Amino acid sequence: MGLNYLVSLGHYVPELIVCITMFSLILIEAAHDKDATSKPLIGLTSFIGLISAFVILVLNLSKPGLSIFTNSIVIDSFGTFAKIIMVLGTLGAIYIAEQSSDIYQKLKSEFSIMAMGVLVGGMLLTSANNMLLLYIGLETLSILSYVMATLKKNNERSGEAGLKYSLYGGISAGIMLFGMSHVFGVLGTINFSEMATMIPNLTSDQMLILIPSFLLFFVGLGYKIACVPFHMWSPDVYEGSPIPVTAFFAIVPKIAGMAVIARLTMLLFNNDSLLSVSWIGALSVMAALTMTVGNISAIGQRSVKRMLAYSSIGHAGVMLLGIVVVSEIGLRSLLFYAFTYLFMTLVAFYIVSFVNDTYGNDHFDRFSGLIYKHPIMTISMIIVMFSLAGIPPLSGFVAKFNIFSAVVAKKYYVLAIIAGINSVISLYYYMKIIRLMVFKTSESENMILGLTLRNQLIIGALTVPVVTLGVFWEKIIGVAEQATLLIQ
Amino acid sequence: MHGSSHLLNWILWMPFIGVLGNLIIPSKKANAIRWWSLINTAITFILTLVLYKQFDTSVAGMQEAFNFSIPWIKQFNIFYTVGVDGISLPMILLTGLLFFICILSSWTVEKSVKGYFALFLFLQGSVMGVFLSLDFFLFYVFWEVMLIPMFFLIGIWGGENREYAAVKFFLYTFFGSILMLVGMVALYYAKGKGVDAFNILALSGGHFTDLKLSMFGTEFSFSKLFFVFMFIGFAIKVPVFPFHTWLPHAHVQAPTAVSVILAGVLLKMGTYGFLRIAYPIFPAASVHFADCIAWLGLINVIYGAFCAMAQTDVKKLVAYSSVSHMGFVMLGLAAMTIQGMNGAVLQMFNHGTSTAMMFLLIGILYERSHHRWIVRPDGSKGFGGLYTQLPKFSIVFIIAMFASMGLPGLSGFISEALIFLGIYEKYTTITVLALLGLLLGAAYLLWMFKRMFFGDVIEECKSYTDMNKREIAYMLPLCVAVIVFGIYPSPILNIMKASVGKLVTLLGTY
Amino acid sequence: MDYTIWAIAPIVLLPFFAFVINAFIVKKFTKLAVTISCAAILGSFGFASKVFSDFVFGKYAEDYHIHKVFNWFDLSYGSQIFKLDMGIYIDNMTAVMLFMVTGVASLIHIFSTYYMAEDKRFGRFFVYMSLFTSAMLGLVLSDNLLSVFIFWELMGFCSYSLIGFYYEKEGAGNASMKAFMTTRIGDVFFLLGILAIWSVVGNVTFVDIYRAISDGSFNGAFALGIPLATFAGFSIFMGTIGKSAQFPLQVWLPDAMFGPTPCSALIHAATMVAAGVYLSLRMYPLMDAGNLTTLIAYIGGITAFGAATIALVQTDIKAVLAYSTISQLGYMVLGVGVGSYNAAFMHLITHAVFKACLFLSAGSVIHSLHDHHTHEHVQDMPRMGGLRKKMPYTFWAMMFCTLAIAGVPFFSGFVSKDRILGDALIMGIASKSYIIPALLGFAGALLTAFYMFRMMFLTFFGEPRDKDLYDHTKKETFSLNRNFPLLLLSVFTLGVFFSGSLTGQGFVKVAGERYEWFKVLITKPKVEKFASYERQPWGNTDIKSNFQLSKAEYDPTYGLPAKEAHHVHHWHLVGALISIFIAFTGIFIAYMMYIKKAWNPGRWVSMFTRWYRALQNKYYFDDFYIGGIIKKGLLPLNNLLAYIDMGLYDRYAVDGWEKVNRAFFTVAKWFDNIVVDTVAVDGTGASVRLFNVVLRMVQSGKIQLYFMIIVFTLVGFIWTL
Amino acid sequence: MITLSSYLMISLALFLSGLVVMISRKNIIAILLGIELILNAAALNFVAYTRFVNDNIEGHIMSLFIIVIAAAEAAVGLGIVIRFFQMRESIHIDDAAQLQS
Repeated sequence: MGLNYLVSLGHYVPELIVCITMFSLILIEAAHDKDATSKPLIGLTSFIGLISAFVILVLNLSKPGLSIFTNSIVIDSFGTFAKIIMVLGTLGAIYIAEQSSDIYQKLKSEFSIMAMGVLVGGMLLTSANNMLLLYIGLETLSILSYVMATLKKNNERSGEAGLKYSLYGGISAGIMLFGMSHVFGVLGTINFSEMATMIPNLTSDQMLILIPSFLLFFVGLGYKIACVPFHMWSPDVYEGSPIPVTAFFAIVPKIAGMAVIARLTMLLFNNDSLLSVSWIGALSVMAALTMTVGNISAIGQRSVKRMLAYSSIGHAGVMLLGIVVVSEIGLRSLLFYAFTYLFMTLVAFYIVSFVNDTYGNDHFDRFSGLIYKHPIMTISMIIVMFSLAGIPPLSGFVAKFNIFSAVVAKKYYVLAIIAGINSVISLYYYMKIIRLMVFKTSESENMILGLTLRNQLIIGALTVPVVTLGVFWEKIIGVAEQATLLIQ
Repeated sequence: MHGSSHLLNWILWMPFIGVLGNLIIPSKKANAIRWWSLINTAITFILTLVLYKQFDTSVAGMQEAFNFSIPWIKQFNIFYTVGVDGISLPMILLTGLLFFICILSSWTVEKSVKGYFALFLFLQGSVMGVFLSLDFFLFYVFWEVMLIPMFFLIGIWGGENREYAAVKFFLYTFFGSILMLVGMVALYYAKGKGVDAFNILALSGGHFTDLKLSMFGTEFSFSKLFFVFMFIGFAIKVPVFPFHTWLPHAHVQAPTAVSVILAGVLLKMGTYGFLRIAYPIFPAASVHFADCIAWLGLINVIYGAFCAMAQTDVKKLVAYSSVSHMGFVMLGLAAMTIQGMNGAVLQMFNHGTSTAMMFLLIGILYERSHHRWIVRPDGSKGFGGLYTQLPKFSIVFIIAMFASMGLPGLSGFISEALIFLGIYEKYTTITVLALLGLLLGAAYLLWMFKRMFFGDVIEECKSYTDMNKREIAYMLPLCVAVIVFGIYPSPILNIMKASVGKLVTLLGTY
Repeated sequence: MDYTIWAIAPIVLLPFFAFVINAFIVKKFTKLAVTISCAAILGSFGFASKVFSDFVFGKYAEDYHIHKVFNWFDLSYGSQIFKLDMGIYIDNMTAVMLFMVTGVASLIHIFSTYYMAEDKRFGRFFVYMSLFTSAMLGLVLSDNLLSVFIFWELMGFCSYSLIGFYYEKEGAGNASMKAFMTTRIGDVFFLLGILAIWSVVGNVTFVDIYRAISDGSFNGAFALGIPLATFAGFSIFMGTIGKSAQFPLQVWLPDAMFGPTPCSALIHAATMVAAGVYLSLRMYPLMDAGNLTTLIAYIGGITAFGAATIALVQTDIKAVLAYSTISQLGYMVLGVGVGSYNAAFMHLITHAVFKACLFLSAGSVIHSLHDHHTHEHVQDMPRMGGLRKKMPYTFWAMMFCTLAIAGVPFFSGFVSKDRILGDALIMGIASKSYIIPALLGFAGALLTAFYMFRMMFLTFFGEPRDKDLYDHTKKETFSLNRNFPLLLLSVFTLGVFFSGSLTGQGFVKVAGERYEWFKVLITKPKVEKFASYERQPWGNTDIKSNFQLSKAEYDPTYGLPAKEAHHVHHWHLVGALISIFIAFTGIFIAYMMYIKKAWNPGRWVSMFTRWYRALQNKYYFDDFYIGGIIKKGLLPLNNLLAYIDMGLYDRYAVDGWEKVNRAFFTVAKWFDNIVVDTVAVDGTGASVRLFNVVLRMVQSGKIQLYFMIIVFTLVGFIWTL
Repeated sequence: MITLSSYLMISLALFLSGLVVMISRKNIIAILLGIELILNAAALNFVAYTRFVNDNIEGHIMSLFIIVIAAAEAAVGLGIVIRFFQMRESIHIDDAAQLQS
């Protein structure tokens, strides 16, 4: 049974810090409305808040897990690791937003505020142990995301993205709730740990209702991680949203969704009941589909951002494989994957953001001949692209290798091969950017705007983990290995 | 396993030191970059010779004296393990030699000198890594890393259609290696995740012969299934028909030195993979699929030769001839006899030298002519009377050509003869048909030679100058190698025979 | 006899080192290179003479031989043994061959210093010649088939280089390639034969093959369903067919005259083509065991006759000689086929001598005839005539050789050819299947006498037909390097050097039995003697033969019972008489046609127009091979395969997935525009929804479609439960 | 007699009509209403299950939260629709199809 509220709060510091940061940001923004002086202050505040959350999370990493708030929230190292990734992702996204001109200057503080909100939602989602908190977390995440998608005011595409996102989110949440209601009806509880004790011994009648219900339940989660066939919104939304928002979407909600699916799967479906088999079966089919559809769709794209959106769908499929195997290795691989994916995505979107700022769009052609203009940036981009495709010795490869090993350990060879072939397909479109950047000559003389030394350094610094994690990954995989779930 | 000698480490990392040096030298100082690269490859080559000197030919298998192993990733029991045996040493020597020569031949590269040489040395390091690794994971990493410099070298410094060729090469190989990756991980678990689960030597020896696995309700033999995976991975590199179509593109589009490396070293990585990984780890499956390998080898020989004969681009012709010649290696591998296997390894080495010569010569010619048509698309002659115009060049070309078609006294013959001796008893029909490849091999080369070198000097060729001192300097070692190993192959055969014999003995028990 | 390897190795090493040294110095020190080459071959000749005299005059033992081996490389590991030994093997046949090859090659070298002196690649010619000679000597000394093959191929390379010596000419390229490729067909078979033998014997030394034949290892061994002895024997005989230009691979030899004439002399006489016959003689026991003799006899007969017919219509002096070479080689092969082992080898030697002389003489003629308009040497017989007066030495040398080749008694050609024909006749009498080869042989002899004298008459007799050319030709004065080789060779066309009797069969003895050395020393290998043979290691010390030596004796009865011997004797006599008659008939016809001009050859031509045309086109072999097989078969096949490879396989099967993907997108777009926009918007019927399922992957941008997909997925999932 | 199944039937009907509304109506406001219907179906289920099967408070709490969050979502949704209307001067759903591949 959980701890009482005050004691619980002591274990809930990172979330609280983020909440406080968000409120402070609101206050600062309110106090300095339409005043440029707010910008550094806002940046500083978010930075401090996130870093302190990060530090506390890192410190918590080695602590034993426990459930708080009357067993409705679970604090364990798995969740903490996921939260670390999300915090870092938010930090990166906020930094990109600061630099990008895709978001109006006035709205940058709003971006930070809402990113904090989404982060809180994501953190809640990650550690939710009952359906209510899961729902609340998901909606916190979603509702703020809708707004973030429309952050580019007066832009039709941005508006449309928000509209689509909100409508799609609405229907998925509704379907999920409908599924939840039946789960609640059958099992009589909304608490996952309590459900876990019941699931191995269900009657067949109960099973008959529960299987569809959990499927309905999955819709809400599947939509969040954009897994096929609930991915339809994501390319449109990613394309319509401003680039920092897209980068943010590609990391935080996705990882939160992954974490919660992983938690649910490990908790509820780590047994041999028909329900678990159906869930795992459905999940593996979706994983395979997600990879394939994501990667194949990415090929034909003109916009790099949209390509990255599809590729993130593909990566979601690969990450799902880490869940499908329902094992410690799977979780470890998932976390490692997410961790490397964070850096790769940030660098990629960061660079795309600069290109977009300079040329007004991010079509592939805009990347031609960049190597001759901005070698450091281009080399970073090349490294990231190869890493995303999974070429050794880069971290993307190691991540994929981990997932592979988890899949092969379970003897799911077919899934492994599908993942492998997808890796080849993904290489094709990642290579397209590299080809343009390196083999082609530039169509214009314009240099990329805003690539100050500091930004180049940031890009370089973000690329360093992409390389080093590919060679010296022992430590990180060790940490990921330690990151276990409290209850399984 | 922790050996005391760092020689292999030096051989492996020296090229990467070269890369760092090249990155530090400012790109304006092109000559400094060239010289630095040359010195670097020279040191590497000398180190390989030192290795050859210290190598104990009586030992079968890995030479403990050179082994070096430290843990890399504890969770997976991945080690950084390097070692050398009689199968890898010829390849290491070849790599050392060819890269040195290629740096010399790349002296005339003017486009982004710094990037070119850095990538080139990077390529050397990764190729060395493939030949030296004893840890499967390490092997895989180097196997894949090698693609990156190749991709850029073909893509940036290549011919007109370079982009397509580079992409094709990359994707093709990547596809194959993904299958290999799956096999590698499966082996890791089949071996029980222990400290030796990625160690190629520990995996070798047929531990997985009786392992079964079931999928879709059917039982598969573990070793057969994953042998096929490995086979495809390596076959793409060799390249074995029907996975060969990347090769003509890549060869033709690549700059000279890269073609040389591609044909001379990289193709051998495929067959080396068979000898190092597929055969020792799955001996039973190898024996089971020997027929298949032999037939594919035969198709390679014949098909490559037929296609070569139809080419009007001389580089493409030589590229297809590589397909044909690697078919002989596959035949030797399929033989699984001591003659055949030794012949195959020797052929790997010899083809490395002779094809390297061919590509270097075509490169030399290309620098003068800027085209490679034997017959232009409009039907006119691309070259004519080169014998008269370029006498030195022609003589070297004759040596290379006849070595390539297996003239006795030059290196190709012994290996081909050994392969045939090895394969005849088991596959008489295949031998008879493969001999046809020998015939066709002479036909397309001589036909090409006739069209390009005989007759009157055509107007266009009159301005060509003969080989200069630098070009002679780098052709000379290869000429010597081709002739010396044609007459006296023992220096190479002696280092390999114990290791090859051990492998054959292993295969013989299945 | 105590032999160290230093008494033998120089025979092959001297020319080889000459080649190596000359290859480097030839550019700057042409004269020196030439000297080195000639000195080397003469030195080689010296060593060979020593061996020859030891064998011929010393021991007189038919079975004596020297066999020394050394290990080339050894791949053995554990229980698996693989060793490759190389070695030298000298028996009587080798000794004779060595003497002949070095001798003839020396003279050709000397002649070349005259013939090639003005050539701009004077030195390089000698580089190739040295290599060529050393390769041939290596072949002769080889103790096993693999090293025979090695030198065999090296000669192929040399002939390629020499035939393509005038590489400025387009034709030279064609001819050299043709020569190499045609012989390569045979070579590939030869290699196959080696492999087949290896699979049974585990080795390819001659002695081990003989042993295997004698102990029956070949019995019951099969390759591709054919008895292995037949398979291997045939494959090796294919090597002979290629190298010795037998039907149907004879096409390359006539073209080989694109090379300088001395090189033709070397190829046609002492080296290349001799190697093929030499090989089939060495492997005679195998071919016998494989029941191939009939086939061989047919091939020989057909070649001997067919080539002779083509020679009838040639107008180029070298072409006549080239076809005569093919024809004479046919006789040798016929000899092998009819078991006339000794005579076949003798014909190889005698032919080498007179054919070398003929080519050198022809070279002498051609070199003298210089067309001042085209600045080329003249080879066309219609432009010659009456040259007897201008070049008397050459004329007489050539006359002797022509008499020899035509089979006139007292000359070497008669001795050897007559024996072959005599044996063929006996075989024909004994077995019907040999009748045709025997008849072809006799018919060919008639034609030989005719066309050789036709050549002589057209060249040296009558009135000069090209007056201008004739007038510009200098009168021949005796010069050492031009005439000495010719005259020396022509002396050796006398039969007495080879046989003590006129006919070679023991009739009309002109000298004592001790002149029958050839017949005594050269006998069919007695394979049963090798049953217990052990090989000896390489070393500087001498190794005695492990056979009991007994001095060979001349046995006029051939070791046959008296009655059979009489029978043989009888038919030999008949054969000899027929041969003599035929030879003189041929000469007479030629005389009537070209000297007396009583019979008009033109009438004969018009009578047999079609045949004439066929002969002029060499029975359309070239057209069939090049125009038919290569141009219509091989090249289209190549192009087709190359097209399939890149045009179809690579484009569609390999690159195709990308196109499929693109096509998928196109279809999806079309689907979106047509089906969704026009149908789904108007009515949301169930059928449309069904279609929309197909659009799972279609990003139409229409949010409601996305909703539908969720619903359908769910329905689908639940349905599958 | 109102049983559990009556509630479940009604909620299923609500759910399905919500789905149909969302799929077939072209008016964005109507689609938002469809979402509300679905949410209400879920909320109704929770209450019914609590009432008839599980005698605890969790279901009621769930429904309350659903209502609250539905309100929040509707607010944001309408806000976005207004923004959309401002730009497009239409609330026809097919006008929101600019973003496509």
